[in-house]
Parts: sequence; structure tokens; C-alpha cells
Amino acid sequence: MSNLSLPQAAAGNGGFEPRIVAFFCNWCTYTASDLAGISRMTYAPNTRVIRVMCSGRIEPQLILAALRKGADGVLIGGCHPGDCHYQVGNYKCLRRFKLLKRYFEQMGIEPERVRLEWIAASEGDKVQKVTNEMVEQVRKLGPLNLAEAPKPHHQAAACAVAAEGAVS
Amino acid sequence: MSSLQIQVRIKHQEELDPDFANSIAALPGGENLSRCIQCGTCSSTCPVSLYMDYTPRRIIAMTRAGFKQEVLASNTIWLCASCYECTVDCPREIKVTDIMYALKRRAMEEKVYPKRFPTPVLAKEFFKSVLKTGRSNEGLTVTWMILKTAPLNMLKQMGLGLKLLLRGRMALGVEKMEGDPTQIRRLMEQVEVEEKKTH
Amino acid sequence: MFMENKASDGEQPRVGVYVCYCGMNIASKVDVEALRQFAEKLPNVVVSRTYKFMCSDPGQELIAQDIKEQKLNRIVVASCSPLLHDATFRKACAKAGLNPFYFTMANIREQVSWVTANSAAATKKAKALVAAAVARVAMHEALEKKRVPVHADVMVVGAGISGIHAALLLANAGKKVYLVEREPSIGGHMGQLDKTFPTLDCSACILTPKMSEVKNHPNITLWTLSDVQEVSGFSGNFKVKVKRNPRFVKLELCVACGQCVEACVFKEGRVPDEYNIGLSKHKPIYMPFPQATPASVLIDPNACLKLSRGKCASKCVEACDRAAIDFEQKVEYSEVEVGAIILATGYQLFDATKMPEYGYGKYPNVYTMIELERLVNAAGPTQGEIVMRDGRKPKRVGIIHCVGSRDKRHHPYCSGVCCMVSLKMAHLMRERIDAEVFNFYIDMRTTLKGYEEFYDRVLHDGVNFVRGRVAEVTDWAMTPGEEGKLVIRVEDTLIGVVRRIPVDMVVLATAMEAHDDADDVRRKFNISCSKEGWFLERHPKLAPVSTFSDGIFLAGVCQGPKDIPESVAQAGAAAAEALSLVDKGFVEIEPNSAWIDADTCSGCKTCIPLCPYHAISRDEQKKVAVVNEALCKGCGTCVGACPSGSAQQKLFTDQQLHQEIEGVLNYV
Amino acid sequence: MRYLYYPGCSLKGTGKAYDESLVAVFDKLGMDAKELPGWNCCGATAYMSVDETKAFALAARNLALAEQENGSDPIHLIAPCAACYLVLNKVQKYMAEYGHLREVIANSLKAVGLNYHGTVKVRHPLDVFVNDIGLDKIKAAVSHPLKGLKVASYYGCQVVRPYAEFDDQYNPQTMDQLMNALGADAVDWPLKTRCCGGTLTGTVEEAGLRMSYILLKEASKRGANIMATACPLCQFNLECYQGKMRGTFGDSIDLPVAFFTQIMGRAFGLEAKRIGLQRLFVPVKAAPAMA
Repeated sequence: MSNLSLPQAAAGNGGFEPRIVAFFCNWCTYTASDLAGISRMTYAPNTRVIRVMCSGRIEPQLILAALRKGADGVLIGGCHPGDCHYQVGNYKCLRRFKLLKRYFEQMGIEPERVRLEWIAASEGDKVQKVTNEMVEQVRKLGPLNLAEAPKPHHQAAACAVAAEGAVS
Repeated sequence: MSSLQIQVRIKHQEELDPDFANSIAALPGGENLSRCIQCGTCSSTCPVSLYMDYTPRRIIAMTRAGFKQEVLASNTIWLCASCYECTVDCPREIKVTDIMYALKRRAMEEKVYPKRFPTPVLAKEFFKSVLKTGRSNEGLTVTWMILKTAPLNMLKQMGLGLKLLLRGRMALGVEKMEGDPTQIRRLMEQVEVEEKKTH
Repeated sequence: MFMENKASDGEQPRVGVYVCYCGMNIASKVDVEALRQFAEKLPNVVVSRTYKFMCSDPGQELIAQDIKEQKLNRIVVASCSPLLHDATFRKACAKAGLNPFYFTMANIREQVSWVTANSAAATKKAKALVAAAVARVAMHEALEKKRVPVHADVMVVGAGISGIHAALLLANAGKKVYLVEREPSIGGHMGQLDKTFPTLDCSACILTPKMSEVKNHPNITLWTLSDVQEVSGFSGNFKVKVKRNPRFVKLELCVACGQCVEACVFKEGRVPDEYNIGLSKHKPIYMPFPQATPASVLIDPNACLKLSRGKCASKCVEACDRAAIDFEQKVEYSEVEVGAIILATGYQLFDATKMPEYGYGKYPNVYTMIELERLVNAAGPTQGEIVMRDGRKPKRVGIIHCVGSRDKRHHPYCSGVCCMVSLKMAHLMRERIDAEVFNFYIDMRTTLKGYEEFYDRVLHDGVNFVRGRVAEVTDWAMTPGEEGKLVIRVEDTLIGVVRRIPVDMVVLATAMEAHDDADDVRRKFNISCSKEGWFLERHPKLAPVSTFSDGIFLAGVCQGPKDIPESVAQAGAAAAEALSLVDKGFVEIEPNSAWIDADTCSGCKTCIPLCPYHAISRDEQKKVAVVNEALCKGCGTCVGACPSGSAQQKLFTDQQLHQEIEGVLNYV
Repeated sequence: MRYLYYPGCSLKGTGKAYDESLVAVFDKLGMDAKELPGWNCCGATAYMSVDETKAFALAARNLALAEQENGSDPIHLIAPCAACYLVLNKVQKYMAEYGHLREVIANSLKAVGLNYHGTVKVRHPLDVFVNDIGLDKIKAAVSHPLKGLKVASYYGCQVVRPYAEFDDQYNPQTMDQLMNALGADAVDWPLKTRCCGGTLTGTVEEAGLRMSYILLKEASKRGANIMATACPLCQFNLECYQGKMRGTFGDSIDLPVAFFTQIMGRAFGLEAKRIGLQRLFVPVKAAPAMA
């Protein structure tokens, strides 16, 4: 397909293929990614989708765990504001996400390695677009080396984010 | 001897150019070529289609099907006045005007435009003038064009030229841009270098 | 960490992995044999197989047999989306005696083979997803689905032909139905049409009996001038709050005699009549249309002097010998409980002024199709006489198809019905006034039963067909024959020549589009919309009237453009779905609720305000949080926020998710 | 708001009166819009047919130059010529839309010491007059209301297509509003945006002539006694060939065609020479209030 610019190993970065863990909510983004499939929209093969019922379930520990276990980036997909199947789970997710990004900077991880997107059930094309963009973005950043043993202050930070983000 | 004039009108697949459509669709503005549903809005909205040998809709269909020779030799692409009416009205968001430009350029590259047809010459004259001075001088360019394509017309156009001169609407000399006009030439050369790099 | 993991219930996991070819859907991209071999070597995997179609009976049998013979206690199927076949395979497990929640799916079709260009990359991605499923399933526990009784009543929102049909079916099946309509009468768009294609039945003649059946049905509660305000609860047990606007006329007393309308201090109509698309005007007190149901007048509070200014001789009150007029009526709210909801909210028509090239609103003799429907109707503003706004009768009429449809600047979709509507109207114009008719179409779509035959008939009627999309309608005359006419400029694409055709009347077959407030409505009901604003069905083929919210079903055009027979058929399907839900008597709830480990809970109360369902409270004695399972809907927001990891969610425990993360990353 | 003025080549030649009248009107309205230093040809229409990328690069050079003048506010670059307006806008859009093109142009500009970040806003004077300055201020500047002047506002193609975000593409109103504000009557006519054939008159004369003739005829038929244009090529075409049209079509076409800025200048009481009235072929004196 000519109009789908498949991000292939670009120049530089020695053919680095980023590994991206994606957490998609069941009702909107996971459904949208199924729709992308049904519509045969080809996109970069670098994401690994993990389904959760609601983006509100995503906690910083999960994101950090993914990065520690070898992911180069994490993508989170939830329902658009006002559309959450569980009313407000996506807002909780957003709140945590913003805080987490700040901690990321302090930890020396590029905040661009995590991305939160609102993707409705009908937006199969957005799954395609966002995935491709995310892969390109992380490809530019290069591999993340967090694979060593978990640093205690990371854990603490994650807990702090979870707790602070919880305040609604 | 009077007889019915007949002509063979059949197209064999091997006479068509299978890459033609893709080469046009790959250019900026060509991306929606394949999405045409042949509704004819472009033709009916076109103020010049009454003169065209193929209406714009047919040019799109023929381009898509690979009728390269016919498309590039058509008068349609040269009659396009770039008014963008088709581009704005197309329900499939096909940038017909851009496609017409692409076809004109292709015809010039392949040197298959009507003999002594002034538009390609005019375009090249503009180009030269800009390279030299950074600006285009319509009067001089048009004069050159007439001389090159239809010298006899020169006499017919003299009156108009004179009137323009008298009213200060045509300069004989060329007004140059401020600053360094060689920057233009260097810029144009660099575009060629960059284009080669990315292809 | 992964290797040592024992199943949470202490038993050593014995996993069976089943890789589906899905015909060539998966196998053409993913090397399923390599995937099978890869799976075989994963920890805990006892058996790994491939099969052409895992969802087929023999496919399911394969699993059942292995469960019995190989003593499998965990099953992974790598095939399509769990949203499609989770239930199928859970059932297969249960049939073989395994708790169905010892099962999980790896989606290697929608997430892999259908979206990946490169075969090697697809296989690699599929391996990662299978590894994750194998890792996760080891952590699964035996769970039970909870059964909740359902409420037997049903609500139908919108009372056009779809809503009417669905409501009648349910009511006839003995269900109590609340039918909610925001207009003063039921009937919808169908009530405005003159004739229906392809049989040319009179629309009112076939609709009116159904409308009065609604009115008289003991099982139907009809609320007109009403809107749904709030929906809470879930499948089987919805609570719906309905706002009921005042009619200022007592329904039970009014007999629609019309004395009040006669008596109104306004001698002429002053409010553009919605039913006649503004082609006529009605008084502040009016009957929506002769067959309106309920058969009652109503008062427009903005136009009525008494209601807007408080001052009027109120001749209407004097005229009504049944004392039905009541200026004191107020907005009322009703709250009802229903087991299922059918949305049949219909559509609106594309605003033709958005395409100024067709001159609607600028040239008086440019009409929309629905305006013409009213104009040709015997009960319409001209009693069926076809005269234009300038008082002339059209001799030549141009009908333009696809106005706002198949147009990426407006609606990319085909509205489906306009070709047939345009053919019907062309026929009527020939028959009624012997006008010369031109139809301008891009592609003629006459696909259903009897439609092509109708096209043939209209061709024979002598209607002119020009294949081409009209570029513009102007009053610009280039020839004497064009003077004083509307000129249609179009390429006759079958000839390849641009034509200018002067006509007296232009008719625009405008697109069907989602209501402006469709987005607000879908939010109220917690369902999704497609890009174009139509309510989104659960599956385009296999669940076309269901939504992603269980217990909420769709009927008619609110789901996408349809004609009358299709709308009625879909309304029937929606009624059947609702019936099968409420008649079953109970719903099963996915066991994905949250729980809190009382041993580790610090009692910080972080989770309590987060729960949108107020399902978490604090046990003041033990000083810990407690989840009320009956209220929990299983979003997991509390789990995500718990600082001590004490809150967990069934089917999505931390452990399960961490295993899944490790699985996708560490084995490929 | 910071304005710069990009006249383009035509306004230094056949459209000199447009340049003169625009500058005079700016001056009268107290607008500061100096000429973009070092500007070059925009690369318009004909150029596009030789090498599109080069044409875009030429246009982009002007935008880069304008951006250099950037103080704290982004530059609004006023391009009165329809073709310039279109090409400058088009390069903005296409650089955003097509990554490859953006890269080639950015690299080429860099090689000659220029940079463009996309901050310049390309504006047509009609847009500036109606939406920035406002009709009230323009009304206040009118000293000679154009009573009895019936104007057919002619927008032509490239001012409104495909990039005019400031007006309706099918039925533009800004020039009509402006004319009404000057005390003239804007005539409602259906061909406001129909192409004049300007690019064809030099090459396929028959086609170009007929297209212009159709416009002039319809405007006259609708009662116009002057036509206002916003493009040098339209003005040239519609005005300078009227003699030829009379010969070709045997019709007594005789309609003054002026730049809308000249009509503004007249209403502001500016001296005829300052707004280039003497440069017109068809004298405007015949039109009411224009003498």
C-alpha cells in the first residue's frame, strides 16, 4: 500500500527496532485496534498490546516494569475525555500520566518514551497513525537501557505518583 | 471516392504504461488520484473544458489507466488556467490542478507538447528571467515568447505593447531585486542537489 | 522469576496452546508452524497445536480432548480478538470440565496478521503475544460468573417507524414498554413522506395504523415531548430519568376538535411549521399534523402570548368545552427501571446551504427533497398542488442526487436511499404534472428487492438521466433559452461533454446525517459513535444491533443510513435481542471485580473517592477498605491507585499483568 | 500586528497602478507596511510548470526573508497579487503536509544562509482591510462617497481558491462589503469567482478572450458601471483586451476595470495620479463619482 509509510529501519541508529508495550483500554482503544485490523490498516510491528478494562487501571509501576524489562517506550490508549466506559477512569489515568512524566525527567528518562492517547472505538486510523509516530519517535531516541535491577527510588517515585495522581 | 472514414479504436493492455499513474500519484497533490469516482464535477466546473479534447475527468481516468501518450499529447493540460475550481469542488478531494501541473511538467520532460505551443516556452522564459534578476519581467518575457513561437504575431501585439509602455505599465529594462541575485541561482542549484539526495 | 512461578492456586500449570490458521487470514502472514514450535518450548506448555479454524466444532473438540487426555489445566488460543471469541473458547473449556477462566487468548489476527506488512515481523510479534498469554494464564484462577436478575420492562427511545415497530413487537410479547419521543407526535420522517418506493404505497396509509396501535396498546407507555436525561445502572437493571416537557393541553381531555385553534387570537399562522419544513406556518396552539399521535393539540410556549408575555384574551380556553387547556403545566421528571433499552433516534437531513454552489436559500426555486415530499402531499402546505415559491408550476425539473453524500468535504458515505427517493420523485413529477424531469446521478444504486425494476419503470416514464455530478446551479443565462431559468451545469460523463440545462425547479436529494446532538445522546447511554456520528454497533456483521454497552440495542437510521424496510427489519432484530435479554431473567456478570487484601491495606482511603460507583467503603473496625462486589463494575481504577498494592482486580491482577509484560518482552 | 508588503513582479509592471493605489491607501489609513527587503519572484503559475520544487523554494525564500524581520510579533505578509498570494500560501501548506518537500526546501534555504520556521502569515489586502482595519475605520476615511457607482466585485480565482480562509469560496463578500462601505453599490452577480482566463490570453488567445468577455458582459447585464479587481493579471486581461473583444465578438463592451484599491483611493479623495488612474486603458471618468 503506497500511502502507508511504514517506518522501516531508518538511517542512523543501526537498524534499531524499538520495542513498545501498549496498554489499551477494552472499550475504546482496544476496539479501535481491532477495527484497524478489520480495515487492514498496516502499521509498524513494534508494539505489543496488553488489554486492560480501563486506562484507569494503568499504574506507574506497570509502565516502569515494562521499561525495566526491556521496552523502549510505552503507549497508553484510553477513551476520549467524557467517553470513559467507567465514567472517569481516563481522567485518573491522565492525572497519573502527567505526574509520571515529571518524574521521568528527574530519573533521566526521556518523557517522549511514554505517550498517552485518546482513541475512540471508531478511530482505527488513529491507532495506525499514533503507533507509527510513536515507533518513529522512539527510534530517534534510541534504545533505553533501564534493564538493570530496579532502583529503589524508582519504586518510591512510582508509588508517590500513584498516590498523588489518585487525588481527584 | 467517398467512403465512411473509420479508425481503429481499441486499446491493448501492452500499449498502456502501467507506471504512469503511480508516477503522478507520488507527487505532492497527486495522492488521491486513485480515489476518483468519475463524477465529472471537475469537467463541469472547469471554465475552459469547452475547448479541451479530453475533459479533466477523462484525463484523470486515462492517467489512472496508463494512457500516457494520449494524456501528455492532449491540449487539456495546457488549457488548464490554474483557477483551482476543480480542486475546491472535487468531492473526493483530488487536487486536480496539481495533477495538471504534474502532467505539464511530464510532457515538457518528455518533449511531447504541441509544436510552437507557447506555454512551455513562456514558462522557460520566466525561469530564465528569474534566475538572472530574481524577478520576472512580464513584458520582456512575453515578447520573447511571441518571437520564439509565432513571430508573425509580434506585429499584432505591438499596439498593445506600445499602449502599455505609454502608460508606464511595461518597463523595457529589467528591475532587479535588492541584494544578491546570485543567491537565487545558488538556491535553485541547491534544490537540484537536495532532490537528487532524497531520491 | 517467570520459571519458578507456580499457579496461584498451587497446582503446577499444564498449558495447551492452540494456534489458529483462520483459513489464510492468519496463516498468510504469520508462520503458524514456527509459532507452534515456539510455543511448545515455553515454560509450562504441555501441548501445542495448529488448526485451520479453532472456532469450528472440531477445533473446540481438539481442546476438549487435550484437557481430558493430557490433563491440561490452562488453555491459550492464539487466533482472533478476544472481543470476538473469548466466550466461544471459555464455553469449550467449561464443556470439557475446566473452569472457563483458566483460559486466555492471544490476538494474532486483528493485532498481527491483518496489520503487519512484513511476514517475519508478524511472526515475531505473534510469538511475543503468545508468550505473554502463556505467562499470564499460569496466574489465572478459577472464577465464577455472578448472576443478577433483570428487570423485564424495556425502553424504546425515538418513535419513528423503527421505534414504533420495536415497541409494538415487545408490547405484543407482553413486555411493558416505555416509548420516549421528543417531538409532539410519533411517526418520525416516515410520517412526512408522500409515497414510499418501490411500491408507491401512501406512506401515511401504512404508518397510521401502527401509530394508533401504539396509542391504544395497554403495554405501551408513550411519552411525547420527552427527553432522556440520565441513564445509570447496567444491562438488565437500568435506571432512566426522563424529562417530560409540558404540552399545556391535558392529553386525556383533548379530542383534537380544533375549536381552540380556530379561536386563537392570531388569525394566521406565525410559526414555521416543522412538519411542513417551514413551507407553511402554524398558530401558537396547533395540531402537529392531521394523523398526529397522540391526537391532541399543543401550545408553543414561545409563540403563545399568554405563556410568553402573560397577557392574552385566551380565546382558546373559552373555545374548549372540555377544559383541556392548562397553562399551569410544568416540566415533569419520571424515573423508571428497565432491563433493556432500544435506541431508535433516527437522523436529520443535511443542510443544503452548506453547498452554496447549488443555490439553496439563494434561489427560491431550489428545493430539498423533503420539502418536495410535503409539496406533493395532499395534506401538505399546498394541498398537493405542485406550485413553486414564486407561484409558478414547474415545467422542467432537475433532481440532483448525492447532495452532501459521497463527498469528503461533507459526508463520505453513500446515504443509500436517495437514488430510490429521487427515482420515486421523478416518477411522481411525471405522473402528477407531466413535467420534464432530469435526474443527475453519479452511480445509480437500486440494489434491493424490486428497486431495479422500479428504475426500469422510471426510465420508461421518459425521465432523462444524466450521469454526472452537478457543479453548480445559477441564474446566469448565456442563451435566450436560459433567461429566467435556473441553469444546471454538469458534465454528461457518458458522452464526455459539459451541458447546461435550464430548469424551473431544482430538487436536492440531501444526505441523511447523524443528529447534531448524537454525541450528547450516545454519552448518556455510554455507547460509541462511528466517525460519521452514527451509533456504533458491537460488530458490523455478527452483532449489528448490539452496542458495546450490554443491554442497549440499536434500531433504524441512528446506526447508519437505511430505508424503511431495512429500518423495520432492524427494529425487529433489536426487539428480539431485548426480548432474549429480559426474558432470560438474569444476566451474568464478568467476574472482573476488584477486591482489597485486608492484611496489607493501610487504610489510607485513597481508593474510596476514586470509585465512580461508590463501591468502596471503609470498614471502621478493621480500618481497611472493602469493595462491595455487587456495585463494582471492574474498571480497576482503585487498583491502579492503591499505593500498597492491596487493591487487586480479578482477571487483571498485578501479577497477571506483570507476567504479560514480561511475556511480550522476554521471549522473542 | 506587524505587516510587510510583498508587491510581486506584476505590481512593478502591468499592475503598477495596484502598487501605487495600495501604498497610497495604506498611507491614508495610517498603516505601516514597508516593502519586504530583497524580495524575489514568487515562482507563480508558469514557473510551476517547469519545476515545482524550485518554484516552492523561490516562494519559501520570501517567507524566510520576511521571518528575519520578525520582532516579537509574527509577520503578516501582505500579498496583493492573486498568484503570489496563492503560491506563498501553497508553499506554507505543502511544507507542512509533505515531509520530503519540507526537507528539500529547508536544506536548500540553509545552504544559502536562510531559514524558515513557518511563522509568517500570508494575507491578502482584502482580508487586512475588512478583518484587521475594519469597515468602520474605512467608512470614516471616506471623503467622497461613491454615489451611483455600481460595482461588480470580481475576486477571480486564486484569491479565494483554494486557500482563502478569510472569505467564502463560492460567494465571497469582503470586496462587496468594502465597496458598500465606500458609498458604492455592490452588484450581486454569479461570476465573482469565475476565472478570467488570464493565464491563457497570452497563449490561447481565443479561450482567454472569451472567458474575459463572458465576465464583462454579465457584469454589464447586471447593471454594473465599473468592475473592481484584486489581481493584476485579471485587471490586465479584463481591461486591455476590450478593444479586441469588441472586434471578435461584435459586441460593444466598454466597462472600466479598476483595482479595488484605486476605487478606495478615489473615495478617500486621493489625487488621481497617486492612485494610478491615468494608467487605465478604459477611462474611469465615465463611471459616476470616479471623475
